[in-house]
Amino acid sequence: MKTINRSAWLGAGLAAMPALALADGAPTLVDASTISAGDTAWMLTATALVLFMTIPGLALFYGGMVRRKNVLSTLMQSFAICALITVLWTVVGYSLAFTPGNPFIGGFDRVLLDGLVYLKDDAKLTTHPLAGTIPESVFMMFQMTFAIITPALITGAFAERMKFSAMLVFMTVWSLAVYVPVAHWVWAPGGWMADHGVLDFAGGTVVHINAGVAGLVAALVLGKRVGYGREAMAPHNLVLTLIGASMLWVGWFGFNAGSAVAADGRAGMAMMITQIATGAAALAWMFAEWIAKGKPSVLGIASGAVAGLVAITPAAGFVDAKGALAIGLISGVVCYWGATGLKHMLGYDDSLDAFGVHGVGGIVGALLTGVFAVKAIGGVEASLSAQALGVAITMAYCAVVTFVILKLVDAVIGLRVDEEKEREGLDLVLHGERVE
Amino acid sequence: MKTINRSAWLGAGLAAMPALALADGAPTLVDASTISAGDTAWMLTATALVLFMTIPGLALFYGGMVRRKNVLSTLMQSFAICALITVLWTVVGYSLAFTPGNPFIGGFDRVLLDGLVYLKDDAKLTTHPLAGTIPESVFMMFQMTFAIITPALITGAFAERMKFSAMLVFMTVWSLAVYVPVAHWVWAPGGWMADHGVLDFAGGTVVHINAGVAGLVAALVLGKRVGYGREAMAPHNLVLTLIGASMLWVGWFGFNAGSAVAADGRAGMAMMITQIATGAAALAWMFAEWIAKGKPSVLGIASGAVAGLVAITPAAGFVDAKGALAIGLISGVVCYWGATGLKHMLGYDDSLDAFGVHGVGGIVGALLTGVFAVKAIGGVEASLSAQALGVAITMAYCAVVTFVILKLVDAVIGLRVDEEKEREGLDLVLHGERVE
Amino acid sequence: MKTINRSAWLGAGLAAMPALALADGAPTLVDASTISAGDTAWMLTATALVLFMTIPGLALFYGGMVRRKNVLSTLMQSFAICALITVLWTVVGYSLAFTPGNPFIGGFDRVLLDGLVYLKDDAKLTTHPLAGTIPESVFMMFQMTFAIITPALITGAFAERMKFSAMLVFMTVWSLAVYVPVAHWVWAPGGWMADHGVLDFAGGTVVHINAGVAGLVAALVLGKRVGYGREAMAPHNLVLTLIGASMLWVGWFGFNAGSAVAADGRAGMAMMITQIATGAAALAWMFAEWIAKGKPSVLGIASGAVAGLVAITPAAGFVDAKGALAIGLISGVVCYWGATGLKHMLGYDDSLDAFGVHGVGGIVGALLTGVFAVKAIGGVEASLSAQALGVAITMAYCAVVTFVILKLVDAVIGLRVDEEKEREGLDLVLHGERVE
Amino acid sequence: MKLVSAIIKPFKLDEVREALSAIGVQGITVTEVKGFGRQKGHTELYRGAEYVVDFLPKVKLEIAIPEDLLEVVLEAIENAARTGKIGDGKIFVMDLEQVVRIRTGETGADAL
Amino acid sequence: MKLVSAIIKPFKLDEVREALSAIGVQGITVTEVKGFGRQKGHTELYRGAEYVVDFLPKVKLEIAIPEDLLEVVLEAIENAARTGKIGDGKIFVMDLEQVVRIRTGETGADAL
Amino acid sequence: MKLVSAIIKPFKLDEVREALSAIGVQGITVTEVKGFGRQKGHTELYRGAEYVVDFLPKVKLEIAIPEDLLEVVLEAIENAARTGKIGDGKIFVMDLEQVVRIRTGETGADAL
Ligand SMILES: Nc1ncnc2c1ncn2[C@@H]1O[C@H](COP(=O)(O)OP(=O)(O)O)[C@@H](O)[C@H]1O
Ligand SMILES: Nc1ncnc2c1ncn2[C@@H]1O[C@H](COP(=O)(O)OP(=O)(O)O)[C@@H](O)[C@H]1O
Ligand SMILES: Nc1ncnc2c1ncn2[C@@H]1O[C@H](COP(=O)(O)OP(=O)(O)O)[C@@H](O)[C@H]1O
Repeated sequence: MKTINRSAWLGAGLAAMPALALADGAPTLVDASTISAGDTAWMLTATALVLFMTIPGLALFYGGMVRRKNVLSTLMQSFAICALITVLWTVVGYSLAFTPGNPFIGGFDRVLLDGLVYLKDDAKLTTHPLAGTIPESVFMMFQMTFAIITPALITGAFAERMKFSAMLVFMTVWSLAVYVPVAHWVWAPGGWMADHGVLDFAGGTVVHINAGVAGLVAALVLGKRVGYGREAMAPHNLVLTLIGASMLWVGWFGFNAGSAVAADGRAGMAMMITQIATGAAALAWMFAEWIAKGKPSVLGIASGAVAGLVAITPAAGFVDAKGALAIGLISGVVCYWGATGLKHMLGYDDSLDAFGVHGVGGIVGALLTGVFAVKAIGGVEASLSAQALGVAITMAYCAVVTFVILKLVDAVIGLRVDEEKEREGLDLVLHGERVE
Repeated sequence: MKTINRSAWLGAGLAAMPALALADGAPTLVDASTISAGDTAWMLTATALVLFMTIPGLALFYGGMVRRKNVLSTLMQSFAICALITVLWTVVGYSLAFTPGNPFIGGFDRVLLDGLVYLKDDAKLTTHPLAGTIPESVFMMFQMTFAIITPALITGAFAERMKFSAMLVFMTVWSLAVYVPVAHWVWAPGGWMADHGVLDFAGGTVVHINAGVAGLVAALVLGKRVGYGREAMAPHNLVLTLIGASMLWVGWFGFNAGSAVAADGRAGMAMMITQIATGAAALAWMFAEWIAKGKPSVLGIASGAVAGLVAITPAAGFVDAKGALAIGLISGVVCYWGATGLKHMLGYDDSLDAFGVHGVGGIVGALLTGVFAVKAIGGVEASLSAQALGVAITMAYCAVVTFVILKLVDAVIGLRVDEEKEREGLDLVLHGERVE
Repeated sequence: MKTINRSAWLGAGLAAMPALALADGAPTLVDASTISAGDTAWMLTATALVLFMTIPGLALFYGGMVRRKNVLSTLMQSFAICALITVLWTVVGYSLAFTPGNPFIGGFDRVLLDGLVYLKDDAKLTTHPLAGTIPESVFMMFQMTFAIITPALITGAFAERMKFSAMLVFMTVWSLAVYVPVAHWVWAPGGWMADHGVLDFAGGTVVHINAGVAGLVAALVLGKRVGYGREAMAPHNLVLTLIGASMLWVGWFGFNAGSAVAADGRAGMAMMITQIATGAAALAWMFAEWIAKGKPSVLGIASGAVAGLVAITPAAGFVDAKGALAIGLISGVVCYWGATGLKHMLGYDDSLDAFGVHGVGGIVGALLTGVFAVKAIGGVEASLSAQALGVAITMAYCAVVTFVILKLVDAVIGLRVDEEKEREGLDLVLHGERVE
Repeated sequence: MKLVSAIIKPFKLDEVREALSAIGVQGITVTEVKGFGRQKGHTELYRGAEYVVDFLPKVKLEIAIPEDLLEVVLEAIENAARTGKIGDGKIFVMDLEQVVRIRTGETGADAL
Repeated sequence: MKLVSAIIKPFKLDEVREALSAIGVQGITVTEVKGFGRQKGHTELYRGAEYVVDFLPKVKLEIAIPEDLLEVVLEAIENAARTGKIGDGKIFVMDLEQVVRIRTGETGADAL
Repeated sequence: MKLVSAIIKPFKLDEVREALSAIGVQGITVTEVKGFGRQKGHTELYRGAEYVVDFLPKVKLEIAIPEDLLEVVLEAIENAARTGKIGDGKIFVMDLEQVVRIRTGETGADAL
């Protein structure tokens, strides 16, 4: 389903949607018998898995990497974003992203989820044209979990220094001004990037490049943490980080195999491909670091696994086992460089490597999808130049709009806590709490 | 399925049970072909999710809120209850709750699960009339996870001071004398509350009001912790609490969407409604606290999410997105008051707010179900007075019986550890262990 | 499916594989319509659950039991094994275990997963004869998660003293030289143990006895930890252990109910049986310790639960509720003795009781399967002597080969870190990291 | 000036601090310590391995005071920290030659 | 010999250590402590229960030095630890009768 | 009376405690500290950022004793704590003016 190429997703849809294929891409009311219990069972599960990736998965992954005095505030960001985007997506986000409008943005048909119905007595309910065998409620929810994790990923870039209030305002605007339109261009029937042949199975571009680039811009706009480069800022508890990475790994089965929007052979392939790339990337980062620095680290192997998960995301429905191995090995090594060499070379303080892992991994994955996609598996032709175009446009749009939003928020309420508060730690200063 | 109104659950059942609708409500032996693999897949998953809510979800949610010296004993309560109720439910609980008996209590047909069968060679197995498309084993297990979490919720009220032995005895008796009959009245075909039109989709009354009220009574009977109000009793590690809250959130999809007992449009709606109310409640508590106390806290937003989950539980199959938003916002604010204003006003030491969150949230949710239920969605009419009746009867029965059991246990083996042991901490004193 | 007796798994397969039953046991290309969405939904979920058992489940279960200075290195072992076996299984493990070869080892047909396909445009994909209603990709992945957890279990035996490099080399060889062949003998169509009537539903022999015995041999070959018996080596954080045990419990539903390879009555029974045995074993260990030592411990009840999970694994598809209760109670008490009395009697330092719990529990479960199996449920006759034979052969083969591998690795790169490094802690010494 | 170092039971910290405050002591430095003494520890048990844990958690208060306050300070601590049970702790008194307040550079009793 | 004990703000530790190192001090023992003093603490809030946390995290440095180094050591600590804001901490000086280096058995100034 | 303060390697704690016990010392107060000294620390590496961690975990024992026990106490500590490798630690001895046992109010050597 998650194919930018329109004919591609229509093709992908054929097996899954016997009963409907609407010209205008709007959800429709159908008979309850249209629904596949098996597909629905899997998509309910996949939705739970992707939510699990953000809370507690990502929250822990990030929370373990900050200093103890900031762990609660870091967890709080993911959790609050989860609540915030839930409401935002319900009120207007889903409608603007996934209902017909123009090629640039969707419409207002589903504001407050109006018209998304389940009618018990009539045995009727609505389905979305991208997922004809499951209830629209489940499709909407699955998409919501993607809308939640994307801003949560950004928080890694500005950890340990941003005001909580500014974060909430920024994310509200960013979600509507960046995430929602890009999701519409790429995934909605009729989105303007949908005819350019870019392949993005499960959100490498919409989720990871978007989040990575926004993180990079945020790291630059906010500036470095007080003491960065001089004081020790070692992760306070990598146990949390490893739990988080493990949950991301397991939850990513929902992310990628769920993007088949059915419990079928495609979902199975996507899960398998995801696992292979992730294992390979984890080993690649580990050995790269072992060779370069003399020791294989826990943070390294965990980061490598996440790098592999990111990089395989756009490719998960298009490549075979060998392609997955290659993408895993390459992304593990390149992201190792992204989070170490590149970052130090350019000197920004992307605290938890939102760009170094998600941005770089997303770019690597998007491009390699163009290289390793197999026509027989995905049912579509891939093109490296189309992939590069998708990456470039997303990066440019995201960078510019993110920059503008941050500058506005800074002008109005200020982005950073002051130095003394930063020293004391955000947990106490912003939330009045402390981990013993 | 979980509708007190009998015609309601029968109605709810129609879509899900084409093959059988037994007058007497007893499980029957059917052909293996009756089983829907899709529904079964989802219910196996939902069962795992609800178990996950208790261990480790609730265990961590509570464990993070106590003082370090009591963290293991707090976790142990949830874990031991899980083991204990598993055996109890197998031996007699399921039979008394879900097989035909009289309007007040079920029968002994399924003692030691006798007659609940899967016969491989004959390709036959039993199903329960409330869930005709899944094996009875799965229905029994799903219900078991509800029977487990309810007593585990109570432990929050008497944390940090109860004897482990007394806790085990109390929970054994309470489960059989309170949980099992209330579940029978409310859910079993033929239960006496089944004709009063009370709606309770997934257990707001049976689980949350029940647990909350029992907790309140326990807090009153046991008395306050030594030093309460004078010494600092700050939560020792809110990281654990936030992990726990996140697991409760994700696991609750099993609780609420699983209560559709099928992978269908109703399950999808229930999941969606749950998510919306939870996001809204988390924000509501957060902003209420921010306004009242100057800071949004991690414990606050996590508590708000749980409050929303509790309040939406009875309503999850009956309301639309706007109703969910309203229930979420209201319950977030009211439970904030329940766990702060109300508690301080009345002065009891409900250590982790079992009543303030689960009791108050359950009551709010039960009543608001009467206000926001939409006939077209749930297929049933709601009535505020019927809801109020259900709440009142449950509260009264639960309070009286809980009180009696506690007094008896106190007389026989004593409820509390002595003061010196309480000071030293239950981990060492009761279990001979310590978190470094 | 997981029945050593060949006719048994063929029988077990009948319900699940209407479309194919191949004489030679090789996967075949079938129409996409052969696939059951319901079964696939469950097996995707079950696979995620079993992966979740290792990361983070087992990692935490073990990580909490070591001293603080070794927690990261302990977690790292499970995580790295997960990545390593993923690649190994992809490259050659799956092929050697599950494709036709000779009775002792499989063939090379699926090297690099060649021939395991999903062809979108043709609407075709491969399935494995042991699981005809789900894609071969899912079957391969489900089996991979078993191949991952087995070596990870072994690490408990040599915790806190083995070199990371030696561990990686050992596990690579062990997986190919022990796990893969034993899995082939026991599970693959045509494996030589397949005709001896040994029952092993979900891997009691292949996974647990194998891992336990390998652990015992490793504990003996590596020797005791520095200071063992003289210095305090108390678990540094049983919160982690209890989280881990809980995740193992929940994830085990995937392990055991997933071994039905379908979302049917058999899966439901397996889940129910698993739960009952686990609850009973947790209580049994707890009360045994309470009586013997005066206090019920958190580590005890958690260990008891794991013991029950291990012991019920081979029996989960063959016994009824009463059998499950019996197996649970017996295994809880016997494993309590295994991890306390037996270990102290023989004096080896099996640090986290890989043998005491998994080895002993696996043996108890395998034998009791012969006692409590019910023909009507499993569709097969059980025999205590056949079970004993399976146990004995696996133990002997595993012990000898493990010993040889360890001695070789020791000769080439050395198994243990030196004493000073062991004192300093493996986190710093091997990985350059530290938990604050 | 004197440096008073008191080892007390942890749960007595608040009371002692208030007692000291009441007699005009303005600064205290507190350390979490483990005490070995006549009061016996406890036994921990992990899978059959018994660990006798001899030490008990205590807190140490260090209080720099002018000489003339010594008697009242000792009395205040004794009264507030005493439970009468074994393990109540000790007070040690040492001579303090010099004190500097870092913020201002003040020295001697002014710096307290 | 003297034993200098300095209570400072935690984030100043590195600077103080470097300053001491620069003047030839070769050994320091550091303890995490909680300080009560003029600098006021903060309030934590958990479900409506307010906890006034009076103490502030500080670190204590203990430095054994030969008598003649005392002045420069005090100066080095003062300069490196001073922010000028309340709560900068104190330095205490005590007489040190004897020092032993465990490894060699050396005693006195040689053992420092 | 004397106050002996010994900084030792953590894994030597049990041995030292037993040695002291053997010569009749009945009470010890132990603190976890970080030591900077000649023994060098280690390097930690997180995503390419190297942190040189100079300090090493040590434990500090404080033991109040009557004057006449000083020699045997020093000897006992030295012998039990010595590994001969760098970083074995130091023993500091200070004069102790007064001791009070809180439980009983006893003072002086009786209070030890
Ligand atoms: N000689 C000593 N030197 C240092 N600390 C001591 C000494 N004796 C006791 N302590 C400290 O005082 C605490 C209480 O002492 P203990 O002998 O248990 O009881 P009591 O204070 O009632 O005599 C000990 O835990 C230890 O921390
Ligand atoms: N009389 C004292 N005895 C022991 N420690 C003290 C004393 N006075 C202050 N301190 C320590 O010094 C720290 C700083 O003191 P404070 O009064 O807050 O500010 P300032 O050093 O600026 O006067 C305190 O937190 C405490 O640890
Ligand atoms: N001058 C000093 N003042 C206070 N503590 C010291 C001093 N010198 C050493 N120490 C403590 O003793 C420990 C061991 O000292 P170090 O110089 O590393 O080795 P050694 O004891 O073998 O000379 C240090 O880590 C530190 O805690």
